[in-house]
Amino acid sequence: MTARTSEPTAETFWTSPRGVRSWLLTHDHKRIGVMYFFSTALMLAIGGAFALVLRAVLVSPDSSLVDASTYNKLFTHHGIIMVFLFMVPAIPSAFGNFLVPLMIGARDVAFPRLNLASYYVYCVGAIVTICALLFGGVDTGWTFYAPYSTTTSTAVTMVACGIFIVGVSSIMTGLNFLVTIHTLRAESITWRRLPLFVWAIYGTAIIQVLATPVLGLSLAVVGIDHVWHLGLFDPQAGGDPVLFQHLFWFYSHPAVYIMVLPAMGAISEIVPAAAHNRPSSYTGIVIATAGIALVGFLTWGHHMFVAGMSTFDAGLFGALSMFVAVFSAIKVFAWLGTMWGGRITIAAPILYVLSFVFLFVFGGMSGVAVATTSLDVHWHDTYFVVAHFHFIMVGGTLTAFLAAIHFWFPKITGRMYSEAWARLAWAAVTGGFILTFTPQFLLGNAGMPRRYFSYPARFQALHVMSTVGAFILGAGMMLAVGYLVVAWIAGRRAGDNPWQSRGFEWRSPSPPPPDNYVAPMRWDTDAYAYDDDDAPTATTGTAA
Amino acid sequence: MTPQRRHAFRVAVWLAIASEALLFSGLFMLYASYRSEHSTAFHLAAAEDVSWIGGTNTMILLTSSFAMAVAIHFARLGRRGVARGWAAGVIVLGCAFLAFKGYEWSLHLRDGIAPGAAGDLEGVRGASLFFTLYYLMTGLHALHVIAGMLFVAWARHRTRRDDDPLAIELVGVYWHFVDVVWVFLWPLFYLVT
Amino acid sequence: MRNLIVTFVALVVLATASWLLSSAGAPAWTSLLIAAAKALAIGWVFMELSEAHVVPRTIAVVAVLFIALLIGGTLVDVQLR
Amino acid sequence: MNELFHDLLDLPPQASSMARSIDTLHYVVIGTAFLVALASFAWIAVAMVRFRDRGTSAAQPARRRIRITPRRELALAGGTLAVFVAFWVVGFAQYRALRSPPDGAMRIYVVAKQWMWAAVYPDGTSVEDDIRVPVGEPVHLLMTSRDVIHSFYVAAFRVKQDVLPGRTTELWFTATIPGTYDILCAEYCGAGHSRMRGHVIAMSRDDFARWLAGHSAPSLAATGERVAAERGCLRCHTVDGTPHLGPTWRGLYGSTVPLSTGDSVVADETYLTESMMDPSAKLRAGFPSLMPSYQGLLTAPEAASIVEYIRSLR
Ligand code: HEA
Ligand code: HEA
Ligand code: HEC
Ligand code: CUA
Ligand SMILES: [Cu+2]
Repeated sequence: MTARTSEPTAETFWTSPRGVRSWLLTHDHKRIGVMYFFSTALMLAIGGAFALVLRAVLVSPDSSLVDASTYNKLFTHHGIIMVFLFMVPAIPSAFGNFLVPLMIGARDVAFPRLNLASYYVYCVGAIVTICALLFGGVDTGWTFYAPYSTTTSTAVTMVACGIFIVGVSSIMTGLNFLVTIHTLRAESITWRRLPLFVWAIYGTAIIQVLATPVLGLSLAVVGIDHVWHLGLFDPQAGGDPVLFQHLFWFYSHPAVYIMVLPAMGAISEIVPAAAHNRPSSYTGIVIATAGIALVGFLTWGHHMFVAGMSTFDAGLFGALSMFVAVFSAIKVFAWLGTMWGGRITIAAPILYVLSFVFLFVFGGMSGVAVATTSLDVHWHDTYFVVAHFHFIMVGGTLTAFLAAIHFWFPKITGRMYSEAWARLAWAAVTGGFILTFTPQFLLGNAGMPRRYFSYPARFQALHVMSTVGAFILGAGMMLAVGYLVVAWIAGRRAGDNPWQSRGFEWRSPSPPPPDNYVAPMRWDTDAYAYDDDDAPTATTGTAA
Repeated sequence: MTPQRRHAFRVAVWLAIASEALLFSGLFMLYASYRSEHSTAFHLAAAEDVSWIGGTNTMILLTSSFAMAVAIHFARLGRRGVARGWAAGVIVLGCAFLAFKGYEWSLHLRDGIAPGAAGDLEGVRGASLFFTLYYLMTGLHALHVIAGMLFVAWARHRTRRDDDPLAIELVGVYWHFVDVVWVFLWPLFYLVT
Repeated sequence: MRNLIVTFVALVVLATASWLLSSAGAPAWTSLLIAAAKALAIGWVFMELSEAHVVPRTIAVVAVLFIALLIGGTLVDVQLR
Repeated sequence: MNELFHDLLDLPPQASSMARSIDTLHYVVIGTAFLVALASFAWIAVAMVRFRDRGTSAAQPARRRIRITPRRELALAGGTLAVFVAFWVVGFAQYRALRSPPDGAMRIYVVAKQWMWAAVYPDGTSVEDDIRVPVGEPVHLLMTSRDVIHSFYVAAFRVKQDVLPGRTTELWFTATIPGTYDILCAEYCGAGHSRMRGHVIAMSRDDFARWLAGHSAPSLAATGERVAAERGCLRCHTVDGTPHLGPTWRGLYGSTVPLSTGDSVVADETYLTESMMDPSAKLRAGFPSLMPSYQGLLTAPEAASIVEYIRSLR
């Protein structure tokens, strides 16, 4: 390996400037990204702990571990924490912040102060949301359906406030990225050479800016109604509960693409880098990203096939869901094409990619299955849907998040983790996952509704399998936390570009200095220039 | 400031406005749906709103938008004193708008028309929805008027030491947006009797 | 400056027309149509979309489309069920 | 084939007329999903073996690049879309069938509340949690809720429909195999959600007729006649065909009613119920908006009984 290893004494963003204050008041996108990373990871741990309690309760058809209303609060907070506090911000705000400026040749984002503000707004929102637990929590499900949500006696208003605040932070982040990508690209990084991860963040940001306000509004309305009993969704006053569902899903369907687009972006970077091969269809992936971001707004009604929606709308939203699904397929085909014929580095990131593709394709196809109107009549609000979205969000996005951690760990810390432990954790996570959620598809087929604290005894065997799987999955995750922390403190130096990637972000030292580059940069080869790469040499820090 | 940086600010403000517009759109959606479900009630209820106040407020906001545009015009010509004068006009008109709005709310409250309550129309199904939406939408709009006035005041203050018209221009775009929202609220709440 | 004055006068005329029409009992869509015209005038002249870069213009158009989408998609449901 | 997949996928019995065809689509869709996922997995796994980085070894296969040209891209996307659209076409046809109760189906009024299911038969029999139906006969449920949203779900019939307060939603099925099937509430409705269970008991026609006869109560229509008189409906409505302050009820059911907007609707159960709960929503042409709303004044069974009464006036 000929990569130049930065001198251990060189200044990195970690140590320069020093001091707690310099971190808390930093404008450096890398530090903000790191702070986001730790905060969202903490949320993953809390949400995961809730999940494990859920699974423990579900071992028996009538558990005595907790009572029904506690159980209802547990899955509500599990869903809220995982979606709003972990997954929506995790990849865009943590990895997006760290990588986007590096990938477009900028020194920082367009509005660094806004960036820091968005982090603190996020923290406030997260604290409010979590503190609501001290006031009894909420038991509405993460979907807040009226009129239950406006009449239950739990802390709806407080949680609605918390999520509203987190939403503001999400809008700030999205706005910042859009402006950054539009105005701060290095001159030679044209739209056609923009790394695919940046495209993914771009698409995500569009959704964040345009859909989040509608979520904010619907939660605000429920929060207000809960306090003052305005009857906005109360049939007694002429209100219509189905309208709340329209409002909620107008955000929350696009939101699922907020949760998956950045994950797809990470995969689109890791695959070419690990396979040392040019993407088989850069344009295809870009078009598919835009397609998902825009057409994704047209399908919200597929959550309401049995909600009392008109048959016409059901057909329309069903058809549009089929249409948007094709864009995801285009990406999968592009990744598969890229894997063929390269020179693949077999290591933790690509193993996660392997799991990701399998789980995402099946999870996505189960989405197509529930989008098939007549089938959804049977599956709606059963464990089949639970399995569908965990396949995509855990099997897809969380797996991609882990792939991203393992791929960019050396970039961020300058160190390398133990490959052997990483493979063990990968096996536990993937195996545990499959054992957890495959039985849930069958439970759904058999007719087990979701959000059930107690259930008919015939479902027990599958539930037990699922619980065993969840604990294996949890153990795998803890293991990953363990060796990553060790590697961060005492891992071997990784060099500037251990994967010999041609990606733009690898062309500055790892970890990067506070201003991202040590010398002026030229970007004369693109981010996927592997064509002539049969004896790869590092391309680090091409000084002009 | 580089042209690129100016462009960045303009894009940011437009994105913020798009986001705000979608915030309002949720309420517009509820209005449209409930109006189609309770068209008679909405007709009757709209007659309760004080039409001269609605009309006056429309004229006030249209005028304030004009004043804003003129202020920007002079700021660009470098005549900062004149610009500050027109910007002050914007703020005064904003206050007048809020005063009328507050007066109308107080009239309503006196008549027992409150969020979730329909006064004389209590028996008419759907009327209370109209008034709930009336308060939510005009209330949210009033918050935006207040925010807009603060922005204008800030930009006006800036022109004292800074001859760059960018701040006042951006604030102006926001102010016009607030006006546009009212342009739609007016027919929906006052004219569809 | 002339543009601004002309636009302002047009806005006032439109508003008055809208008010007169509605007191004469014209159907609701007339006043909404006029509102749309006013919004267009404000956007084009006062908000300077006429001179803006494509990016702000695109943002404005996309926002309007999405609002129409939310209202349209729901209204279709409400009317047809 | 059906047996095999049915057991493999852990599906409940196919106890309604629609279940079999829905399951067939289910097999095709899930089968496709599984094959596609497996193929993608296999593709990557093979690539990882064949093209793994062999370091300095000369055995490294030559670099090759698959380029997905726009033409190939279109073909792939088009092919995928065609498969998905096929799912949609079949699925939506079934969905429409699921949503169109056949004429002459036996009607049962269902009222959901936290946390139980109640039902009334047209002849006045009322039951809680256990709803009996005859095998082989289409059954049409007219459902409403007294509090929050619930969902009526019978897995063995592959039917589900949310039950909303202030509105009537419908669902129908024809049971094909006698037996007892769970009704599980499938929309989250609070602490008792998971215990909001009932049963549909499908019985042979004879058994059903015998059971029903054993429960003589005043018929729903008779109750409706009494309720209508008590609540003062008859001050404005007649039952002899002459209009009064309001339209007559004779011959109303099933007729096409002209509305003040110029549209018209068929006076079915949902329309009649809506007319009681929200009379101004759809005004009959030629009548003033005079009728008060009975939302909250008439209970759901009372409203159902009046509907049955109006229906009997044909
Ligand atoms: C990241 C999150 C995420 C993502 C990406 C998706 C993606 C999709 N989802 Fe999912 N969904 C959720 C999260 C997500 N979903 C959640 C959280 C819920 C439940 C909410 C709640 O009620 O609590 C839900 C619920 C949900 C429902 C409602 C179910 C119900 O409640 O009854 C539906 C219905 O249509 C649906 C559909 C889809 C579709 C069509 C896609 C598509 O975008 C998928 C596209 C992907 C593919 C299709 C895979 C790639 C395909 C190939 C490689 C195919 C090649 C094929 C051939 C050649 C034939 N989803
Ligand atoms: C992004 C989203 C996300 C993620 C990642 C997960 C992850 C998991 N979920 Fe969740 N889930 C949802 C989103 C998510 N879920 C949503 C939206 C709902 C619907 C809620 C509703 O109905 O309203 C739901 C509902 C839901 C249910 C259904 C409840 C019901 O309907 O009754 C179940 C049941 O099994 C479940 C299980 C799990 C499990 C076992 C995991 C596992 O994958 C979790 C694995 C993770 C861990 C175990 C954490 C790892 C631990 C550490 C890293 C600890 C280390 C800590 C320190 C060192 C401090 N989830
Ligand atoms: C004060 C008079 C009045 C009373 C009392 C009244 N109605 Fe009506 N009803 C009307 C009028 C007027 C109409 C026609 C206008 C409309 O569609 O609302 C009408 C319409 C209806 C319709 C729709 C019929 C159609 O042809 O469109 C139904 C059903 C109905 N009423 C049922 C009832 C029931 C049930 C009650 C008692 C519980 C009741 N009404 C009490 C005045 C009354
Ligand atoms: Cu009733 Cu859930
Ligand atoms: Cu969706």
